[in-house]
Amino acid sequence: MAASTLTESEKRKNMPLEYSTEEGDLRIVGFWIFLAAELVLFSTLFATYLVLQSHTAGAPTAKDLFKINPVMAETIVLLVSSFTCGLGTLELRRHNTKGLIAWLVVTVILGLAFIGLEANEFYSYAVHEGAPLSSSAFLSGFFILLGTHGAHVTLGIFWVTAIIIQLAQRGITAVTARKAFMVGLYWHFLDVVWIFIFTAVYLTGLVI
Amino acid sequence: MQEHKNTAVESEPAGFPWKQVIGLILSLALTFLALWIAVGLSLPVHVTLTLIVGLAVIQALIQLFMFMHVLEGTDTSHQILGLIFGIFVAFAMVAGTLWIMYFTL
Amino acid sequence: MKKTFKMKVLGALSLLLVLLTGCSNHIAVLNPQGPVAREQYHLIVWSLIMMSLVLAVVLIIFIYVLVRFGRKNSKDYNPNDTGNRKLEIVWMLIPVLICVALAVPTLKVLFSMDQPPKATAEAPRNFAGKTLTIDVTSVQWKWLFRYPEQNIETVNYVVIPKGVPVKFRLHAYDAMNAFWVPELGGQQYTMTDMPMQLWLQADKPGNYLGRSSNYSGKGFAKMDFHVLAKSSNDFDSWISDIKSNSPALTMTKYRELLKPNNVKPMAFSSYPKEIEKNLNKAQMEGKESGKSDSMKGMDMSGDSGKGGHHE
Amino acid sequence: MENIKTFLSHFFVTGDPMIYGADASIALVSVAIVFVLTYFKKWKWLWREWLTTVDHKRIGIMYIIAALLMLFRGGVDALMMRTQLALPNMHFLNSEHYNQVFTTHGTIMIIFVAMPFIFGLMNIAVPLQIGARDVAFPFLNAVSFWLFFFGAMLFNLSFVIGGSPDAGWSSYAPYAGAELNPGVGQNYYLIGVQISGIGSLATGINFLVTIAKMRAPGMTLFKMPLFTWSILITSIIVIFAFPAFTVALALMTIDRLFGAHFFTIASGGSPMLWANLFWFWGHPEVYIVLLPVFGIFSEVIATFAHKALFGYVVMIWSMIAISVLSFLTWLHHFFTMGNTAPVNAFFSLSTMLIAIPTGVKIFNWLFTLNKGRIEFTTPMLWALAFIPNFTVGGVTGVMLAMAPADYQYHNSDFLVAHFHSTLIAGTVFGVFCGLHYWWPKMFGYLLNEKLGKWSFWIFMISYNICFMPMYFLGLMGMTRRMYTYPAGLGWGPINFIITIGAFGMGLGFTIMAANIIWSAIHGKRDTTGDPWDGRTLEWSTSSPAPEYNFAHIPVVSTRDAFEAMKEEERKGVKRRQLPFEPIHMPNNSGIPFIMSAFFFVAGFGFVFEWYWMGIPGLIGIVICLLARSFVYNDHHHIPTDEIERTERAAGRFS
Ligand code: HEA
Ligand code: HEA
Ligand code: CUA
Ligand SMILES: [Cu+2]
Repeated sequence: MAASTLTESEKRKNMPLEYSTEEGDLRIVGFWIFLAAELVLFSTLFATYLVLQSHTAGAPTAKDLFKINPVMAETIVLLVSSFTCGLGTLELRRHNTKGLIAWLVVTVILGLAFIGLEANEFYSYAVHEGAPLSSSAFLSGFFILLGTHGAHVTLGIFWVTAIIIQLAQRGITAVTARKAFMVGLYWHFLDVVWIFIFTAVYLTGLVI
Repeated sequence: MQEHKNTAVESEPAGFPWKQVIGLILSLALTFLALWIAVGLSLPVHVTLTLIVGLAVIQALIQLFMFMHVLEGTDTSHQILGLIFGIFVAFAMVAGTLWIMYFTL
Repeated sequence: MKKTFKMKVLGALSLLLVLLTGCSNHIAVLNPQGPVAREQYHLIVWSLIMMSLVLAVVLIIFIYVLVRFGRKNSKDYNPNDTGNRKLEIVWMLIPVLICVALAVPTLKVLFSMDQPPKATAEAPRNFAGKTLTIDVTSVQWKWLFRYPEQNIETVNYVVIPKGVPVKFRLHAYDAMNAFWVPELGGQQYTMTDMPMQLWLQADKPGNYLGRSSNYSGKGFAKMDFHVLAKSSNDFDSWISDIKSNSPALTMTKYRELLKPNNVKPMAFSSYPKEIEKNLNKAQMEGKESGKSDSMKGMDMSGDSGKGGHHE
Repeated sequence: MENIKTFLSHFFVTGDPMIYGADASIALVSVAIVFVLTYFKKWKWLWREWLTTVDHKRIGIMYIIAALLMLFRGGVDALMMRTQLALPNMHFLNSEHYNQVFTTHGTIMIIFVAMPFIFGLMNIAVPLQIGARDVAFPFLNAVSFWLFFFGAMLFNLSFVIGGSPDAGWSSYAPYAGAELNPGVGQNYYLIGVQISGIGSLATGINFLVTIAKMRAPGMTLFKMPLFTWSILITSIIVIFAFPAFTVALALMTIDRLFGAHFFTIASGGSPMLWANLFWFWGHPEVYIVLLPVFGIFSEVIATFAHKALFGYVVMIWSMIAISVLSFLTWLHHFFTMGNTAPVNAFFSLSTMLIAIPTGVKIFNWLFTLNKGRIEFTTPMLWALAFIPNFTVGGVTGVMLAMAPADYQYHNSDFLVAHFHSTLIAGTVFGVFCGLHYWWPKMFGYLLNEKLGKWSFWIFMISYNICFMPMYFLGLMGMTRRMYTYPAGLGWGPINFIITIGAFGMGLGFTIMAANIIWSAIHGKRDTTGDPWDGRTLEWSTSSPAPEYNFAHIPVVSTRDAFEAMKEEERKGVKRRQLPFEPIHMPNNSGIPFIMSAFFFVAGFGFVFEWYWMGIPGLIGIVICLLARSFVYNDHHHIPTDEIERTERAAGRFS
């Protein structure tokens, strides 16, 4: 940590493109810190959910609602999208604009599929099973925890799209490389959050 | 701006993306393993919970190291210390809240 | 400069003296009237002594350095005096010791609060077990007291026998409040999702002022009540007096009590049993869309023993 | 017609002369501002130089102006409360009004005074102290400021439109929920605070990265000035505490607007969960507003004792310890919510532990003074007064930390006295100290010392008159948030003394305001850039600092870098005059202002549940974000001849 800026700027010269400018370097660090803050944000939602999990107030419970197949579908789609996004970063490192754009497009499509599946799941709970967010504390916790994650994914889709456009316009430059790298971090982070949702919400919901 | 020698970062070789593929396979495998432990086996509840939470943590580490390049940067201590503090606070939040809210009367 | 600081210290001290002597009987917390309050009082006095010590040390060093080094041309000016491991360890260790000195009695009192205080009087004839249980419900902005064993109900005042540990079971109908009778002991919240208990006991007959200490809206400031401690005989005759002279609490009257307002003290010779069933849960009419099994893993029944706070 | 009339009488708060007064004064002030700006043709200037600026020094100044205005509003609230409580059974404010006033007082003082004041000072000083040209993300910095500003405006609007929140600054469920508290007041609280909270989180990230990555060459972590250290640590607390608050506020908003059941009485909601989440942020928050002033005091005490800080390294480690511990004590705010004894025991002990690192700091300050050459300037007076006065607040905090004793103090005026002793003797003394200290760096002239000392003495003595008796009031059984109390309990005389003290503080503050105005006209110019014989780099550049801060980035080799440079100069080492190079600076941008204005519009819409207004507001925000994403040339270069001209004008180039 004690490195001075002079040596940092020297270090930068040997780094991948996204780190090559001071601005890029700063932003990537800043983004990591942002993700650490998001970690606390989601942990608050998890704590809330876990406290309210049993407060079902006579409305349907986790056991009543959750079905394993759609959940596995969502999980696999998201895991694969994290993989394709990782391939995008790889192409970025190889300075292959076309490859990067292609993988990002695949990622967006998988993201949309995930959102579609989740929306379908929400719809079936809220409408078919008659268990919307206002029916109990448990359902409030469920919809808001998953909804926050879903909203993040949705935002991520917009963001990736904006970056795809910029990559198409400008190719891989220090700035677009940084943006593509950062959106990749974001996407993988959402995957991590989902893993914990899968575990703490669905699997425990099925067990307990 | 074509060639960049990476010294601080492991270089990304041309050819088959082994690292990414292994990451994917591992995460899928762990997911199904967790599912099997939770639904397929009928272990005592606290054992199940410990196991599946452990698996989730491993998966998170896979994402972090295989996809997120957490060990990269001009000075990686920033993001690593940041993450460690974040994990500490997140843990205080979840464990503390559960402790408080489940032990009251 | 230095004079003003000294004056300030003197002024504060004399103010303290005036306050302590002038109205000590008004300082409810320092005037404990029961074993629970007394235990807390001892803890408070102990902490006051320790804290005065800390403050005195800080003030003495403070005044010393200002007097000594506040002059234009002090000879002992030494810009190289920028650290001293030994000293720093000293002022790390002494606070540690003070914290230990505070923590030990704190934990002792804390864990003892879980037990009922020792009864100091003969149990009145009318109830067994030498303790009395009273259900307290806070309603915006009044206090309902229900005697499950005596089957009477009072509003905004409560009568207890002196020398007998009283278990107050705390409930809330709507907002969160806190039940506080400083002369008898510290407070506890009343909450809708969580019944709790508070043990209190009065040594002597007397009239102790209690109030809600947690803000709950418009009428909060006037949400006070009186605790009347009576000797066993007086307590018994008070019960029979209520039984024979007060009206019964009807469901209609009860619903009226649940409306948010301030009311005068009241007493009722009996209450409808159905009130008891819903004691531990919120009863917001028309707002509840189903029954809640509340927090799993917690015993919410209020008097089943295990895991209680003020057991 | 009738409909419109009822709508308007609900929309505008009516029926209270005080509020009509506020309406009228807001209208008058607005008209006056518009008139002045138009008359002097200043609109363009305002937009170009201030509303779109990304310069950390200007943003800092705007933060401080806003904080001072909010302090005035919060102070007027305080005086209104104190007037009502001066005597038993007063009829100055009714219950509803009093409840709104303490809620807005507490919220404004913590969120819209203490935080922005500190953010302002750190914006001014941190980049200068580390020898940087700006913060890491200047654009984001502007976004933070405008989010704070519009959040505060939204919150303050509640006073005249729709009604103020009245559930206290801690806003406990279920009272703050829709069941018991319908109406828009609470929505204002939730959304106004949320908007400014997002800005705070961004500020935390911004300063963490700035300090971590942008220090001048040679300035290793353990050569940083202590104020910078305190901001580094504060930033970490901000980053990790605010997300919990963001969530808590959002959940309660969802409860109120969309019928969820997080904190409700019905359907399994848990009001206690609110307390838990709120204090998870709320406790770290008090250190967010305290650690920076620890930093300020460290700078000021070292400067005016003319000695390097005693125990520099320990000072830092104690702050780090405080930051870790601050996340482990939150339950001490609800010891009396029926936790089991082990839970209370844990949090009792973790809270007491904080006394140890804090004590270490107190003694290190005292020993910095020891063997020093103490100079009693106005900033130094504030710093000195902090030591004994804050210790009182701190040790009463330790008393509160003893759980079974807290059963007797909780929510009483003893608690109110404790937190004013820490917030005023700590935070307020600290920001006043910093204000006087860095004022010349901000504006190029000094505040008048005589007026400064008068305001100090009056404020400090009145503070003691106001808050020392309040401890006794608490022990006498008076609780907080009571709009009135009966006679005959012995509370009357003490309350009266307290009120006198409160007005005394108002007088002290008024003198300070007068000082600012007087000094703007007559104040002594600071031509050297180093009016106090400072020790850190901010004093090495001119006052006020040029846009680019330093013509040459300084190279650092020791702690107290500027002191060392001066020492070398005294020894006759001559500095080479290096040639100037063009400086790379960020462009101004209107997006932060516009985007935050959209936040305001969206927030206002959601307060009234007018989705036709809220949703377009949100879309506006997204459009601003996208627009920003497509901006590519956001930097410009300052050419060398311009630098040369600026430096020559400041007398630093010949
Ligand atoms: C800047 C703000 C600030 C600061 C610095 C503090 C500092 C501390 N506070 Fe305070 N506190 C508040 C602001 C602050 N507080 C607010 C706003 C509330 C109420 C909110 C509300 O309900 O609305 C509150 C409430 C509050 C409570 C809850 C009480 C209740 O609701 O019943 C408690 C309980 O433990 C507490 C404890 C402490 C402690 C132990 C410290 C410690 O950090 C103090 C440490 C300092 C010292 C101890 C002095 C110096 C040390 C020495 C000289 C060494 C030797 C000393 C010893 C060994 C004792 N505070
Ligand atoms: C940084 C935080 C901060 C600051 C600086 C203050 C400053 C003051 N506070 Fe504040 N206070 C809080 C934070 C703060 N407070 C909080 C968090 C609460 C809890 C709220 C809640 O319960 O939800 C609270 C609650 C609170 C109460 C308790 C209300 C109740 O529970 O019933 C009281 C009562 O006396 C009070 C008084 C004061 C006074 C007299 C000042 C004085 O220091 C103010 C001095 C400043 C001025 C007076 C400036 C104005 C100047 C003028 C108007 C000039 C003109 C005037 C004259 C010439 C006389 N405060
Ligand atoms: Cu915790 Cu009920
Ligand atoms: Cu606290």
